Amino acid sequence: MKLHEYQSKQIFSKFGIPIPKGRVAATASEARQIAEELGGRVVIKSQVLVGGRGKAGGVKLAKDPQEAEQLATQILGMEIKGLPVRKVLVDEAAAIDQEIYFAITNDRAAKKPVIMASAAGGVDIEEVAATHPEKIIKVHIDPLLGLRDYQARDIAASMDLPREYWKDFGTIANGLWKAYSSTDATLAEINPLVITKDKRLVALDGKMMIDDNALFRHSDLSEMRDIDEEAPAETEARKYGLSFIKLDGNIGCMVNGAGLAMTSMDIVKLFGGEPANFLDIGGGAGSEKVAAAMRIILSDPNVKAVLFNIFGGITRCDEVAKGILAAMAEVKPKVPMVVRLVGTNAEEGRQLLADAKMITAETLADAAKKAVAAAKGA
Amino acid sequence: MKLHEYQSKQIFSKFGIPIPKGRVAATASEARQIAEELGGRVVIKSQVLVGGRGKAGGVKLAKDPQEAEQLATQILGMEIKGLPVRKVLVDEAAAIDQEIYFAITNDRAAKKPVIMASAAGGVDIEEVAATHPEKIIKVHIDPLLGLRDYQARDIAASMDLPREYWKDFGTIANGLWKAYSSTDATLAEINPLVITKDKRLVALDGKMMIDDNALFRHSDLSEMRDIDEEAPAETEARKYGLSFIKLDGNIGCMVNGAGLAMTSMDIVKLFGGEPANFLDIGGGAGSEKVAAAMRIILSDPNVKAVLFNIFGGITRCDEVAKGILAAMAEVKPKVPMVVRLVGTNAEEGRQLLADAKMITAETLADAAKKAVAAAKGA
Amino acid sequence: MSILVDKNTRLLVQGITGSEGLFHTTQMVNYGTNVVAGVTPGKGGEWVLDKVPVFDSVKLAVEATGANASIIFVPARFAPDAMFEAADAGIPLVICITEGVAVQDMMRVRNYLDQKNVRLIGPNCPGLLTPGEAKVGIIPGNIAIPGNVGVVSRSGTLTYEVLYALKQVGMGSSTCVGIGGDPVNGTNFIDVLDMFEHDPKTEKVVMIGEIGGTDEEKAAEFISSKMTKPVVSFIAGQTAPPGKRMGHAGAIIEGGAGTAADKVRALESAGVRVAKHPEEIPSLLK
Amino acid sequence: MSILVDKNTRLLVQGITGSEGLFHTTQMVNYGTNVVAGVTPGKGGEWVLDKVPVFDSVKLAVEATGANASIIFVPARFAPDAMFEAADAGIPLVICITEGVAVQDMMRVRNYLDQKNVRLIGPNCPGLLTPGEAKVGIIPGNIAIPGNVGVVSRSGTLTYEVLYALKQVGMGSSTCVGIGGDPVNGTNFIDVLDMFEHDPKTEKVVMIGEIGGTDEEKAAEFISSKMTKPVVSFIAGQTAPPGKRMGHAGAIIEGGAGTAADKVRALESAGVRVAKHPEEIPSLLK
Repeated sequence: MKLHEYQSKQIFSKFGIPIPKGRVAATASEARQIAEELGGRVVIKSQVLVGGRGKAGGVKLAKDPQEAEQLATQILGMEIKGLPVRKVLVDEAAAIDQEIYFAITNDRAAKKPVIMASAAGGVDIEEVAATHPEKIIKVHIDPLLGLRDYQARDIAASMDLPREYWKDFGTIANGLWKAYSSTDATLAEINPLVITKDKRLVALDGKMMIDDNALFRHSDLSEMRDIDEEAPAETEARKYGLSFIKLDGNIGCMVNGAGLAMTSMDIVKLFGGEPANFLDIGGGAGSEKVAAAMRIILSDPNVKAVLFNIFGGITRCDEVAKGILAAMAEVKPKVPMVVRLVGTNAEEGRQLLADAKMITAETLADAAKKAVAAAKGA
Repeated sequence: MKLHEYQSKQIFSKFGIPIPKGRVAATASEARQIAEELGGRVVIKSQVLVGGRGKAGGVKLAKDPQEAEQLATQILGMEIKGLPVRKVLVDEAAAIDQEIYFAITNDRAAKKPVIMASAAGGVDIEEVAATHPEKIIKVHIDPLLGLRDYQARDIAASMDLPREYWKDFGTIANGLWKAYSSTDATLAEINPLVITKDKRLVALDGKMMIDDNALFRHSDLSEMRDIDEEAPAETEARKYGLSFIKLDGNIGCMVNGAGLAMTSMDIVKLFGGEPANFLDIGGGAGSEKVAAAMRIILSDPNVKAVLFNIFGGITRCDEVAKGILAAMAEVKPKVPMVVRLVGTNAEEGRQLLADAKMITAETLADAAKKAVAAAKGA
Repeated sequence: MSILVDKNTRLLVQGITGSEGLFHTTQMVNYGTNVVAGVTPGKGGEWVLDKVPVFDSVKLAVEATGANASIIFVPARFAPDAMFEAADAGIPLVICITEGVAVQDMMRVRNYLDQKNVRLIGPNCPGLLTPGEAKVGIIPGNIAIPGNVGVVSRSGTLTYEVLYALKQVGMGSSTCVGIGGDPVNGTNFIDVLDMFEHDPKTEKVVMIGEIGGTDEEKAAEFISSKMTKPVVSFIAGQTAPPGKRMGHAGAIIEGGAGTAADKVRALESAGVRVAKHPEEIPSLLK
Repeated sequence: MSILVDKNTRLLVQGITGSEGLFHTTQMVNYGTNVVAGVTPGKGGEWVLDKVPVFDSVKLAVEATGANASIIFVPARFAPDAMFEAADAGIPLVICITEGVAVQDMMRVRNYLDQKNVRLIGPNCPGLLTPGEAKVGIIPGNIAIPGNVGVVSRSGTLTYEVLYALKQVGMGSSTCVGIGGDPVNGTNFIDVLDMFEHDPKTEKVVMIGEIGGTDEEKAAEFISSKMTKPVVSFIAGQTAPPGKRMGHAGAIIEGGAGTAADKVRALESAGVRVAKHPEEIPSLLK
């Protein structure tokens, strides 16, 4: 789950990381009021859950409350990469001397959290990483021990951060580690962490991503989810524990297992079709979950055929069949359906579906070909 | 640092451990008021930092507010093992079915925290440990990982705790681990943890000890220290980082290092004297600390002679000498002083003390003999 | 011969009385796997299938039955504790089927289990199948036959497709290992490839990868430098959209690797034949 | 020969620019100890005594100087981090002089350093002295001469008394090890007794214990079962009052052991001669 900049920075602040003064606004007049409270120049920052908003014009500097209102009006009317801007963060503007990149994320290869830091922070950090990887400092954290103070100092020294900032940097590093570890984050990123002209370290921008699998122990964070930023189908899918991504094709896919779901898409494409979605019903899905999955697929008007590819293991084919039947009774679909059931309780599943007038397939390739043909014929 | 029962139980409660309803009172009328608020029978428990208060009559059951007031009057007038009772805890009385012992402490041999639990809890737990050690369950906790849920279940099972209590016991175990680890405790003990007749687990009594060396990160706990419970000399000693214990003899001892301090006491006794105190000025003591130590020793009217035994290592003998001189100028002592300085900067120290008319000694045995003789001659 | 599990494996099932645990215990027992014990806290003393004793803790189960491998079916929030419990009870091989374990939990688990030299398979994996000897997991037993092909896969159901496709043409496998697709898991491709390289029963290897991470790239290096046995592969996700990125940090940490095309290129450079779709694999093995 | 430190020890001083660190570095250098580097964060690039370079971190110091032992003089609240830093930088021998380290910190440190096979001496100890070769700690160098007596002690200044008493009668020591008196420390009596038993230069051993804990009792067992060299001992605290008890738990965990009388009894049963006071030790060694 991604958090907005303003949410991430609230968490940072809770753990002792200095952030600019500021508040979030949903209307231009609120933005003006915040700018009045702050005094001086302010930055109006669109709060959307995609990258590149600066380059898209979603971040602007205002010299006074009046300009803040004008710019907020303009930004609140924008769409960035297809997402409407519904909120802006109004922050006091900072006079910047240097931009530092500073993040903690998971290193899957090392099986440990890793700190990444660079004195060359800012919007071009990915380019720095690609062209000057030696400018990115990486330090692993022992997950049983946590970040050690000496590690923060080593990073500060490796970045050639002037010594006068080491102590504050240590506080920020410790705060970022706590923010990351106490929220089950997969990413806690400050970019940029700036040195201001009046010699303070401030987290000017922040980004956090929370491990969905850990939300059960963070009800406070779950409430931060911004469902306005999701396609309604994805919100619905998450409610049922389904993994769903909408795509542009016309063949709806319902598969168990992410690998097999991707493979099914690959084969549909290999045989000339275009998948309408990625949908993994996960392991051990019951009939209710399957029915929800089917409703979600059929809610897409582009879908001209549906491919069910279920290889039962922990998932039982009879449960899947029951879910399909339940959803069909409710939604009464008009598109052709190709179904392939193999593995655990496949026989029982096939019997349940025997009267449902579905196209059946034996192999994966056969199923994909039939789905492609059905979509074209429809 | 020892905490009172009521303080320990407040900490327990903060970490989700059920405790009886109740409050602390400094006067009998307060106790009556609390009893009125609680309704029903209450227990009046003296809050003193020594064990055995139950056997000393410091814990009484009151059937109504009036009796609560009477008993509180009586208990608030008591001394237990020399300590006056200044506060009582007024708790609702519980109907007890079973008493469990449950504690976390440090196992110095294993270098790990250890849980100890027994179905035979209550005041006689030490006797159980001595006569039926198999009835005490010990489980070590990995200090880098913390208590695991399965360990709490294993303990519950090993104690033959009925299964209906396993879940609540798990919550209590987790709470006790958090209480212990987040306060840098050296002991977090519930005795008894009771099963009430209405089938709840409640921490009826609690005891916590906090690592003095860790108080720098627990300012909230430092404030809980009850200096009323300490000899004023000990409070003064702690202020200067001195380790001081008052004893009954007449030879004041000032030594650097706990081992050498104990040895100095041992030798004083070996040669027929009685030490007036244990006093370790620690490693690297400066003159200010030494002067404070000397004032504390001389504040004891029993002291008839003072033995200084300083073997300089991290402590420098010249610093000690300066401290002695400073204190002598201030206090103008009238008792004889025997001083032995060896090791780091001993020569400089001896020169500083050359004019101070102190009895000097070369060996430890010699110093002890001279101090014993001086005390007898005085 | 086989790797990891065989007829002599004495298997413990953690979460044996839950609906998944019970269903798959039945399947494993029917397959002939030597399931010696189960654990469900609070249900010690019960029996499953009238033959498998249930204990309150792994320690008690190991003491009573000498179990030397454990399979975990408990819900995700309890799975880390189950893995710690198995490791602390001295079990050298732990297979965690559970899906959805939090990644910071898994980092702690993995680092702890490494200290104790415990081999962990999974989580979020289908487990192990040594056809004809032991099914330790949820791979349907009837889709594979004994043979000389070692199969290792990051994907669950996709593995079944491959085993099933092999069986259709009469090919069997020595052992099939589902290592799971989670970002932090217990066993990676290289570990299993090394075991297959040293397993006399295994003559050919199928490796099934997918997008994300760099395990396939590292496996390619290992194959080209250390392996003598032929390897055939398939990589899922060739048409997957870039998807939701992990901010800058994800890109930096993996250095731009992890796409299907990268993996296919690395594997082909290492002499691995990469199938276009899973059902093509048997013909590439011939 | 000697144990733990000798002329070839390349010593790093953590906290070298602090008042204690600087004072004792001077003493160590004057003694002839091979002090190759110091660490004080924020003071990298400076020099101490015009000859010892100061670095910002242990890692940098080790890279530049090949230091293979580190002595720690930093304040108690920073000492755990200093120990972790030394261990992570690959230093195999760490001596922590600092007094007053929190015990839960020490449990974490000790468990972590054990995983990394780092030998820790202390904390709250006087360090090591191999007379004539290396002084790594705060034991005054002029109170001991080279010889064949191995000395190990839980107490700081009491150790000095013993070394001093030995020197008065012309006896010298092979190595003197102050293990420190804290409840959780890095090295215990048995570790050092074992080293002395295998050290050709050591012919006799002095062990100085004190009340509390059960290390002396365990040492007695070790001496009676594993040691061939004669051991003389002294136990401090024979007249100490029972003191402040750790509630029930302290009594239960140590099972009533830990008094001076218990320790003396255990040692005498193991054939150890126990002195009545430290200055009696030389005569018992003859």
